[in-house]
Amino acid sequence: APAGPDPDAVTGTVVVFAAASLTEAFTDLADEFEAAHPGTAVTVNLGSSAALAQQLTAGAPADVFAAANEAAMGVVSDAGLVRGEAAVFARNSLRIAVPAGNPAGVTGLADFARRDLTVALCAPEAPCGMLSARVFAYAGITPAPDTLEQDVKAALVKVERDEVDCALVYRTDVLAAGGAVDGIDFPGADEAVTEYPIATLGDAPNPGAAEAFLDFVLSGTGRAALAAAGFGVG
Amino acid sequence: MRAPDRAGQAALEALVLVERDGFRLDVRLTVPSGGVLAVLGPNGAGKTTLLRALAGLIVPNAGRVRVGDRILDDPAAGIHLEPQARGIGVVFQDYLLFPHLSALDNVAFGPRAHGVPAREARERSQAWLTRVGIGDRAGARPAALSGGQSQRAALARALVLEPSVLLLDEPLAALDAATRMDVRADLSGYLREFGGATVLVTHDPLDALILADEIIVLEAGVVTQRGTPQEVSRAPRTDYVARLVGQNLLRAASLRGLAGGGSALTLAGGLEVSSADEPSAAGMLAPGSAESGPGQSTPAAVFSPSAVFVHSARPGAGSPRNVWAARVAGIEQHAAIVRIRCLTELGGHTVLADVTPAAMGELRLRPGDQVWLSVKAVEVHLTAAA
Amino acid sequence: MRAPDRAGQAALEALVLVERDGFRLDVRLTVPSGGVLAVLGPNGAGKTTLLRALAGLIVPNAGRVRVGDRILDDPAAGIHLEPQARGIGVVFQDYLLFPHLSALDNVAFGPRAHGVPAREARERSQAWLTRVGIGDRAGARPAALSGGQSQRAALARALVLEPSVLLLDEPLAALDAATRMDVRADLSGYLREFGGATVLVTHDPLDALILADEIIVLEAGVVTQRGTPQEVSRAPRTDYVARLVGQNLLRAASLRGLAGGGSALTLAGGLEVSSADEPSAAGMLAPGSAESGPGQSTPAAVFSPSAVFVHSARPGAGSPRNVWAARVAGIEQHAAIVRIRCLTELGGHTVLADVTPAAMGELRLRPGDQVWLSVKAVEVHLTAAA
Amino acid sequence: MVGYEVRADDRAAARAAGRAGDRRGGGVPGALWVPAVIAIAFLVLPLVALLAKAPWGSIPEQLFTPEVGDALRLSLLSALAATALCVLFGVPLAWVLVRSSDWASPIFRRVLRALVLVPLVLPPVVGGVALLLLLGRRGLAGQYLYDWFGVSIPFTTTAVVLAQTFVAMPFLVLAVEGALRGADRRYEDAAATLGASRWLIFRRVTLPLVAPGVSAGAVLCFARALGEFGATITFAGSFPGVTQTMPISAYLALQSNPDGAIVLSLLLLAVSLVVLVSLRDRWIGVGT
Amino acid sequence: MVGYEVRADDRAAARAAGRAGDRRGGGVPGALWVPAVIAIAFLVLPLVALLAKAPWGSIPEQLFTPEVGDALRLSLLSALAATALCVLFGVPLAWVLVRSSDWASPIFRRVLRALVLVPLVLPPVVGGVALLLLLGRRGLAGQYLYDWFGVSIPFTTTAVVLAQTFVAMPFLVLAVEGALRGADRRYEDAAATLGASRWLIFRRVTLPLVAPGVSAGAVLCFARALGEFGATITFAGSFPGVTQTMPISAYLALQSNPDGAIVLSLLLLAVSLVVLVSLRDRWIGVGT
Ligand SMILES: Nc1ncnc2c1ncn2[C@@H]1O[C@H](COP(=O)(O)OP(=O)(O)OP(=O)(O)O)[C@@H](O)[C@H]1O
Ligand SMILES: Nc1ncnc2c1ncn2[C@@H]1O[C@H](COP(=O)(O)OP(=O)(O)OP(=O)(O)O)[C@@H](O)[C@H]1O
Ligand code: MOO
Ligand SMILES: [Mg+2]
Ligand SMILES: [Mg+2]
Repeated sequence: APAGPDPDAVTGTVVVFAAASLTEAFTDLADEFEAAHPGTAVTVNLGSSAALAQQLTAGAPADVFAAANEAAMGVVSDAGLVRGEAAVFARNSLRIAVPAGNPAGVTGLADFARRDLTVALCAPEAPCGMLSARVFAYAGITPAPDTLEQDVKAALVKVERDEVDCALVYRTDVLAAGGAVDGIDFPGADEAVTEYPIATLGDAPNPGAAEAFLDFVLSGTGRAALAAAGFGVG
Repeated sequence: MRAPDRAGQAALEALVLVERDGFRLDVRLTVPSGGVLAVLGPNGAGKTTLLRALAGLIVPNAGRVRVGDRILDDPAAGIHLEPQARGIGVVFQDYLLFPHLSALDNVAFGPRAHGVPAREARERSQAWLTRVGIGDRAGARPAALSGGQSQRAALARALVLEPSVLLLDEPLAALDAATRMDVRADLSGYLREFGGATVLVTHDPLDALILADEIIVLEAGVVTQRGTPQEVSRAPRTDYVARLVGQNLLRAASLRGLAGGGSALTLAGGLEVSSADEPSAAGMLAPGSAESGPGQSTPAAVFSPSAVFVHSARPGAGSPRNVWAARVAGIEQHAAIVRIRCLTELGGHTVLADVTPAAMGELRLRPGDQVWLSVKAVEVHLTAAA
Repeated sequence: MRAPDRAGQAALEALVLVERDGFRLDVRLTVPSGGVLAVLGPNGAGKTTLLRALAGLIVPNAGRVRVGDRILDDPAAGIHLEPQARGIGVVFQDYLLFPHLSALDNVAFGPRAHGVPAREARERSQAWLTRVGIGDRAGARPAALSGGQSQRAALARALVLEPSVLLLDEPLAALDAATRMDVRADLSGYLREFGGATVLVTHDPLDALILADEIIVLEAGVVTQRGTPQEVSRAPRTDYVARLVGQNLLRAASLRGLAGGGSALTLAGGLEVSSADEPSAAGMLAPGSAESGPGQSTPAAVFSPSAVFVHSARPGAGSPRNVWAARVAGIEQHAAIVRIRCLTELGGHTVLADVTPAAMGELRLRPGDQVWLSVKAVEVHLTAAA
Repeated sequence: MVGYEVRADDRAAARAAGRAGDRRGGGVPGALWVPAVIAIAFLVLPLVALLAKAPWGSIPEQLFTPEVGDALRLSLLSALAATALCVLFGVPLAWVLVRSSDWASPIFRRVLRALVLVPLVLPPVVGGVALLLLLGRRGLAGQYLYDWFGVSIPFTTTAVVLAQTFVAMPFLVLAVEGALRGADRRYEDAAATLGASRWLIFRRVTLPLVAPGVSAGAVLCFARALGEFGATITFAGSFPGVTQTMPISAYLALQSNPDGAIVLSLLLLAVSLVVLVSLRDRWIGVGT
Repeated sequence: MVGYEVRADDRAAARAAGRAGDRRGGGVPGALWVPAVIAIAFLVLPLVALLAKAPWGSIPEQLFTPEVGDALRLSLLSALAATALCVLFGVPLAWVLVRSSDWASPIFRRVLRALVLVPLVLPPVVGGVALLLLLGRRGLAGQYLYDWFGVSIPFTTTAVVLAQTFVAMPFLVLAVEGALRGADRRYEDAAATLGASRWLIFRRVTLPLVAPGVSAGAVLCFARALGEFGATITFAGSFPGVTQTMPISAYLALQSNPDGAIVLSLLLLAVSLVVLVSLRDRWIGVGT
């Protein structure tokens, strides 16, 4: 059995389960945390939020869980695995992604209803799909998608390869894709925002370090790193 | 290494009943120590099935297999010894040398399986390979051995274990004619030295005649004849055996004694055959008797094709009491003789006649020609056919 | 479909050179229309390779194959006709009946491939199956056919196409002894009716003697002897042939004529053999000549084992001019005779002698015993051995 | 002297052998049962775990929806079509692979075979990307299809079938290759001497001889195509009724309704096992 | 009676001698080249597209990082370990499957074989879920492992190996099953009459006879294990150096750097092909 929590001793390994969309931000954060706390090592397990939640409920030994939506965090906290309350540490909102140069001349959300365009959306089961549905409801548009992707990245790949004329993805993804994808803002994007909750886990093998990592993410350094990746913070 | 007192304990006694898919095998056999029993029979008669049962590779439905005083199979008593525990050596029809092992390792397989240390097993195996004349091929894989060499290796593999019983399934069938003569002679030598009981399956009568002390003839799963090679070749009980040993066999519808001695047989179609034997000779079932009930025996005449004279015109009265009109059905040219296949006009019985090429030249026979056949009564023997 | 004027054009003439893996086949052969050439030879001599080359399944390295006036192979001229276009029928060693087709469909395969309508192909095939005696087994799959039936089906499959050349690879090897006799007789009948050229591969001399007009003996890829069956069996040129036809063959170191006629051979070790033949007989290479250069010929004595008399004491002076001291090396009991294998004291030459069982009973010989062998000079023939 | 004592366990072994008939020298040795049973357990227990966690109460409502019906139909049809394509193109490929030994260098064959294994090693998602790069609207070949004929393959059922064919093809090729290698070529020689053209020989002799291998390969293909997910969703996308196969449905359900995903997977499994077990006998021949 | 397999050296001899040599009645008929070439194109062109789009300039910096080295090492080691497990457990399973015909009903065998196919049909992600449900800390079996021995399998390299074993096992079993079915059982009979125990027969006779089948199955296993993604990421997670195999790295790279993902996949491919092509000859035997 693990030793009792000792808030002063921040050493050892911190196991962080993080949504795949946090890949770069958390890789940077982990390095900085290790630099700030010599003697610690952060291992990040990346995957889709739902899969991570599944792993945690199956008893995965983790210290911190950073999810891409409340639903996934809900699954874990409903299972009684979260220590204390989950805190929101980042926000993300949607943007229209078009292939570089916007060959189809997409201008706004209304183009998603055009039958002559090839349109990709996230599947309604995926977090970004739920968000998209809210956006379209708000705008009063019925989209005509050609494919319902399993996650944002799948949709983004198709934009990068110019297989679809437009897709609705997270702002952070547009940023990460660099020059391969152009982003187009649309009005009402801020009405549908997904919040990234983070929490330490009740079964955390290294509760002290877990707390320290969570604090670090919420700290100024953490927020700066997240903002650099395109997340909304604050 | 040679068991000092194997005599007596190696005798094989078996009654084997196997039934499957409508095929029924029912054989009783006994082989004394040092004896060689040949099992002769046409394709599909059950020869291999019999050997597999003796080797323990088939569990018989009923019967009893005994070697010396050990019971190997007794289905009624729930006894079945695994092949591993029987001490029976088998040389399979196509040798079944392990393709991934050298000749030496093939022979050493058995001793190794019996826990003999590797070094000793290899020495012993090398000695046996040398003994069967392929000591220099010890390192070769079976694929690199000729047919005759494979046969010898398989023999060595079986003999190195000094089994009390040796089963050989057509050991010569895959060899070419010249190799075959050599191997047959060698095999004859090994079997004479081998102290255990041997069962030799073959469908070549020559093998049986040269190698065996006793023959059983298996047809469609049952023994139709048993006896020494001489007995079987002299008094074939079935058409199969008669053809095999090159005798004429004519079954009679009736048999009666003649006043002046000898007997007369009447065949289907009214053909009359006279023999110098007394009628009682046909009742003597002793040596050539079959398993099948005595009710199935038919008196029959046996005579050699060389005892048949062929005439292109009806011969005048003379010593041969048998003179039959016949028609030539086929002519086979052999090296030293010509064999003529004739059909008698009465009853259409097949009679083979051997004549010299010189005689053939005079007769100028062609298929379909009319001929007369004569056989001296003293050349015609009576027997009990199945 | 029957070629109307096959006579003359069907003659097969071939010179085949195949080289591979250190094995070299070099054969010249000619078969007239209606003729049957038997190719006799030990395992691995190249018999199957020869047939495969004739059938077009192997491209020869050099040579020439002609059927009638069609050139089938001429590597020098870049000519090679595909097997499909050769009009050569093949009966393979293990038949190679298509396992997924009935006997009828196997036979009908060829006609169908030649564009004959299904109905007609089946009728023609049924007729051939009936002709070879298995009309009632038309619907059976090869697995359900016995060895003899398979052989007949394979024959029908080749013959239904009325080929101008028929190649048979050991057509009787897989049959049991009794079936074999029947099939051999039937085959002899078909071959007589068949108007084309036939090449028959076998390693059974009896097949060759009964079925063939001419024999070539193939050993290690080269022809060591050719001639009619009678010539080959009378004057074997190699030990292989001598063993096969059951003759003694003794090679001489020197040969000289005798004053009173006849000749004397001196063998290695000083053994002297007298023959009534004139020395010139050994030079006559005509009928039994081999391909190999004349320089390889050796004068030799040939005589039958039955011409050898065996004495347990030195015989007195008499007519046999050949009297040799020898030692018994082996004894084989055959049906009607006993074959004794002797080694002469001079030179250790092997001499086989056949005696009757009765004579054997008097001699009471055992291996190792000293004997004297006598052969009349008139029974000893001269020949040119390879 | 090698001894042949009657051992104590002889009788036990004898009784175990029991009924009459062929008994093979190579009966299953006890030592092999242990790993075999472990292997079976390892393959079966995860399935048991799935079944144990399945929400049996809500199954009817999960299953009897038009969406599930669509996905199931699409999965079965596309897997069958992919299997057919694999057979149609894979059998000739296997044949060339085996028979190229007659004229090609060993290197040629080794490289060819290695290339056949590519779809097996490539992570399916990457395989899908590769297909996009080739056949997509801006793909190496796809751009011409699109520019000249207005044909775009991604996001169509055709794309699903192609993705499944791509990942399943190696199974067919390798199974048929093995069968061809084991077949006795002398039957083909015999057919040639009977005047059959190469094509006729292939159809009427070679193909029937390797039929069991083709069937076994087709079964593997079908199973693999049915379970395909990564290449399909990447190359074909996922639209209900057009490109959303059962594995994609199940994966999507996993994000919002994990129990539903399990139910869908079990359905897929049940259907495919029924298909495989029932086809087997007629397909692969008796005794297989 | 003598088989006429065309052997490698035979062909060399034929070529040396000019055009002479065995020509088989079943040469490749022209009609078969068309589908064969299409099949090859279909398998190879996507790869060409990948290569064409690969960012060749940035490859060195993408590849020569410690993370890629770790992932590659982990992939190769875990795939090898999984292959070893498949052989260790799958060969006995195949054996029981084939030999059960001696005593078990045909139904038993058909069900057993169907179960062996399960991991093939199950979408890999669902397979991973099933493994979690079985071996997770709260899993059907895993809870006891954890409570009694403190052992937790998921998220360890062991879990990677198990996930790969689960998806790869069917390949080995089916390949070995085919080989066993084709092997001549009379060699086992011969060994039995020589006194060999069943276990000795298995080791020294049966196994050497089916070695080519085992090798072929092992190659398939290795390839499949190397490409495994869904079951691994679900059951084992993706910890760099511990559970993050190449396919997972490639998938994660796809999030931020799609070109990098392609490079990683090509590296995986190149390494595995080198392994397969170089092992092939010693492994599978000459002439295969
Ligand atoms: N495994 C088997 N299952 C069913 N029937 C069989 C089996 N093996 C052989 N038989 C049948 O049993 C009978 C006897 O076959 P067996 O092999 O013993 O004959 P044989 O005398 O050895 O023939 P051959 O001379 O051809 O070797 C045949 O009718 C054969 O079809
Ligand atoms: N495919 C092959 N590759 C290499 N060598 C071969 C091949 N087939 C046969 N040989 C060799 O060619 C020689 C002649 O073989 P072939 O089969 O023609 O002999 P055969 O006279 O038919 O023998 P058998 O009486 O055993 O049928 C043998 O030395 C054999 O080993
Ligand atoms: O994992 Mo997410 O679920 O990256 O969108
Ligand atoms: Mg047999
Ligand atoms: Mg041959």
